[in-house]
Amino acid sequence: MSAPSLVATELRARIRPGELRVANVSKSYGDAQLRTDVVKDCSFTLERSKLTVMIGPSGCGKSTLIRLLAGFEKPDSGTITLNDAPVSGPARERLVLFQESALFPWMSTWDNILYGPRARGEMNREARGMAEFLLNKVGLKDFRKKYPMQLSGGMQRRAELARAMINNPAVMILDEPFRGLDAMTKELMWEYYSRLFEETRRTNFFVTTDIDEAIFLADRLLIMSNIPCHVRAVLEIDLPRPRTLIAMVENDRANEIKMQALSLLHEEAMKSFSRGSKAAADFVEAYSKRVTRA
Amino acid sequence: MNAAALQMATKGAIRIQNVDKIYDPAGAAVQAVSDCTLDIRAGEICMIVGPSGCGKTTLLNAIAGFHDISGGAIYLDGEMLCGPDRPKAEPGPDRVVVFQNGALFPWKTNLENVAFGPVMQGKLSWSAAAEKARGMMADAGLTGVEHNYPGEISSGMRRRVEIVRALMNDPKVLLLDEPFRALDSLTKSVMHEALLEIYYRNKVTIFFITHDLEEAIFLGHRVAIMTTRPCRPKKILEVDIPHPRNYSVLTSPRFRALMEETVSAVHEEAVKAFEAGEKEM
Amino acid sequence: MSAVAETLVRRPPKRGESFFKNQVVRAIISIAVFIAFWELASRLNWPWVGQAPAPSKVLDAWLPLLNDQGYWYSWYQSSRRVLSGFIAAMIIGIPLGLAMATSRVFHDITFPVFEILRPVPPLAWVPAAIIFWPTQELSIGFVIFLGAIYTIVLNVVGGARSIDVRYFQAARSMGSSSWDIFRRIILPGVLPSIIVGCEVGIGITWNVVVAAEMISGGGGAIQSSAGGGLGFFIWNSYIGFSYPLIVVGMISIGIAGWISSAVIRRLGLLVTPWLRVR
Amino acid sequence: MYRLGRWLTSPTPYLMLLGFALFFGAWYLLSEVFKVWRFASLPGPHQVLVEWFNPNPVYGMSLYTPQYYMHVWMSVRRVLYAFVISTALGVPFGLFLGWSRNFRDFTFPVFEMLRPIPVLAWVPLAIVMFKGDESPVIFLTTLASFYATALNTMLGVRSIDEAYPRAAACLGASKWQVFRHIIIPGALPFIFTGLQISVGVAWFSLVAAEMVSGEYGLGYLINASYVNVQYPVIIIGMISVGIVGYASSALVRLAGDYLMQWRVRELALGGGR
Repeated sequence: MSAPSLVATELRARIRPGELRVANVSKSYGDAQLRTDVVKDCSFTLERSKLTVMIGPSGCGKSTLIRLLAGFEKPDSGTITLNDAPVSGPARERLVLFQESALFPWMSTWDNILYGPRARGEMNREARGMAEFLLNKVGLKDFRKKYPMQLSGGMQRRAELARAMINNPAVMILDEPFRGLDAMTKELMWEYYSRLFEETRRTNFFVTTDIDEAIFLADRLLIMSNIPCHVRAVLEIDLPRPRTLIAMVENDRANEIKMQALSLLHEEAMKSFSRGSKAAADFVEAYSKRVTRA
Repeated sequence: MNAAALQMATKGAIRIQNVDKIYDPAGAAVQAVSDCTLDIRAGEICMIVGPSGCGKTTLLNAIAGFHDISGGAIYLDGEMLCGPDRPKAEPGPDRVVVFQNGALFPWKTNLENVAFGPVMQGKLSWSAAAEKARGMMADAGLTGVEHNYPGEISSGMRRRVEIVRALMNDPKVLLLDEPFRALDSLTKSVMHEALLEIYYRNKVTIFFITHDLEEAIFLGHRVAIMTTRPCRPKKILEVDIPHPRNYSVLTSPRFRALMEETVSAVHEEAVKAFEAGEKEM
Repeated sequence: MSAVAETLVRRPPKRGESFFKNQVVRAIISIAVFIAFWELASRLNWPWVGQAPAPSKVLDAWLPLLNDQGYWYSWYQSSRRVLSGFIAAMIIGIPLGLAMATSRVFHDITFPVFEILRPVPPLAWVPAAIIFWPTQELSIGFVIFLGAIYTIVLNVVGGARSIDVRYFQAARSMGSSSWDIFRRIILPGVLPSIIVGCEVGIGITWNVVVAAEMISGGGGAIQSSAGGGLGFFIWNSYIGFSYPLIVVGMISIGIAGWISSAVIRRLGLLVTPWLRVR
Repeated sequence: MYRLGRWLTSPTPYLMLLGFALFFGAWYLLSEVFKVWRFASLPGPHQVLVEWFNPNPVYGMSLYTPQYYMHVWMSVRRVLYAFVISTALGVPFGLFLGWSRNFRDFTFPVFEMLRPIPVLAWVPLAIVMFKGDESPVIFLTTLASFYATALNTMLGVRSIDEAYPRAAACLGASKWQVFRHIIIPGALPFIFTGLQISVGVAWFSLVAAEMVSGEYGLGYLINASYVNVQYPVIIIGMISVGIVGYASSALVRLAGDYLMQWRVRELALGGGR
């Protein structure tokens, strides 16, 4: 088994961060009179080696966009290209981490991590060395034989990250992965995940409804309109890395960006509020109280 | 709510004295709470913060009377709830619990839920209780959903109905077990505002368990930081920001200083739990 | 740590007064009371329950049977029929259920026919089975097969449907071929439901085998006495007016049924270790 | 209406018809046209339908003859009796099984000891215990339904989230008020699952019981028409049992939806919580 450091440099050398471009993509569901446009000519670019975060009110079509990027569904119009090659179906280049864990409950952590190589018939000593390295990296060394049910929420997420990284995807897509965790574990995962990103510099696309999470993690912040969703604004987050919780709390620039993003989100929520969506109603009420008092 | 107003509120003082709790599932004795002593003043919002699975909920269940304690005693306004000779307290409308995943009865309409307490205790007739319930629901901004079922309204509104249901019994203490955990962060801020408004109107003591430090400091008069399992108070933080509070507090320097102090205090405990892979109890 | 030691002492002693709270003791008491009541009722010849032979008589009738060849032969006959019908139902039912779950078109064609046949109780098929199948054994086997097939297919289809779509998406993204997905996602995902289906199915087959054997012994549709088996044993005892043997037969089938369910549950836990470690 | 429209445009109904056509077509060809192997002795669908809808049927049993309805009514009546008795006994018994540990500890062992005994093994004993031919059949059908109802009601009570009775206790409800306002409504969804199973099991046992010892009823009809070599009537009997069985469980489902409005509206909203 090659020494861990060797594997680390070898792993990092093989990373090919991809650039994913979305050009006026639209997608709608239902037929004839009940047709609802979920995504309407939406364009943005996931720049290479950047952590792009997408934030928008809940129910605005973010998950649909994720399914389009991952290749589970086809857009009605517009194109999605990865390094200028059109995206056809699900593939190892674009791997998704879902909101609820998708670890296979009937496989041990070790078998889960090695699922990709084994499925593609690339099961060899090198893949096992890689899995060993990643298992230590995510701190689950002595949980190798455990089933997902025996791991805590935070540990399941880390195991899933390892399962994705072993396939060396060009783009990592995460759909509100830390939503189910309690506030404390969530903040620890923010720190852990951004350190992991800084080490691998792989292109990451992170979707959330939590403004603090978005600002803590993002290089670029896409603020989405309400349904049908398209990019409303792009904010560059020029905060220094590596980022820590304590540093973020008293960083003025961070609070400034937070207020800017909130006002954009508020406008979007007002539109859908007039159209009577439950989630938006809660958001508008919360926001109006916060802004009027601040 | 300055200090004078606090004295004015006479009921709802909880005294927790060297309480221990030992579970013994299949013989493996697990110590959830060890020698925990904590005094909660009448009419105060006391936040209980600590890593997941450290026994906070066990403490709440003991006060509410859902299960017994293995040692020590708990008093409410001087009167013993549970102690050496009576290990299990009697659940009652003076200490109402709001549960983490909600416990509105899905088969009763919101109005029937809110009016449930007084009607069950025979204090009010159905029509009188319904009248009072409509009034209290209006105050909490819940007009129009009285005849819906809990399954038909948003999670934020469900939370408010549950709190109003608790307050219908004018309890001495509200026991909240991470009530806003399942909400996304912006709905959470709605609930903070709503809870404070209700608190200012009803002067009830609040025993609030949470993981969210910002929530703890923003709402609490005092924040008790608990150790990992077995839980006992490690540090008590006085939040000397005057009430009534609003969101401008979040950016004030005093708030940030308190936040920093709490984060570092809790951090060691959380990392210990994170490393040990504590599965949530 | 003295606090902990001190509290341990004060905890109520385990043995002492909680003896009667212990579940096993209470179970023994309740069964003993039931048997005593049955004995009393039968002795005093009360209506209904009293008419059934007293447990003491049943025991007396049972003991000599234990080394009687014929008695164990009927166990063998019934179990052979149950197993053959049940295994046939598994061999055909599981693939049928999986095919229905995986291919939409196959489901839309076969499931409606399956649904209109399901309300017809398996035993209503006995006469038709006798007409159709050449031998006695095949007819009973077919009816037992019918008894189990519905539960197995429904559980397989339900189980496959309940597998979270995220697992398929994750597997496909990591480069799994559809055969790979079938083998490593669908099969393990459906396994717990298959086991539930088998447990319920085997219970029904015992019900069916008893009736089929009784009908064969009872001068009903199935004439010849090729019956044998516990159902026939019970019916024979009834015709021979040896009522205690009826109860012996009933309890024997109860035990046989209980053993087969327990075996399937044990096999199930063996095959699904991830459920065991809850 | 919208869902019906969408259903008609999608391929499902046509595939369903194809499925039926294949099944009945094969049966018809094998039995009546080519008379293949053993199928020859079985009456074909055409023969059965002709007999069933024939004003004066060859074997005296069709939709127009009173005896047919008499058999159907006898079976339905027995299932009705069994269903009412098993529900009246099974639901309360199941509620107490789930609700009080003491009651469960003393009664559940006997219940579990008797459950593995196949219901149809009780036939001879039932005849011995209950003189006459009507009561043994009803006893058997009731016993079958009773197991299903009691067990599912107990599961229903056990499935209630622990927070609900605790919340009610906090709000000052007494033990009996918790039982009435929380345990019963909370267990209702499982109770109705149990009732649906119990109707199915009732028909399952009734037919067998009637075949062995009944005087009238569809089970008896099916068996007797075999003995008297009136084969088409066997199939008519089977189809009738199927239809009546399906109708009775559909009725139970409707009653369930009516009684549990809150679930219907919550499911319509896509799961509520």
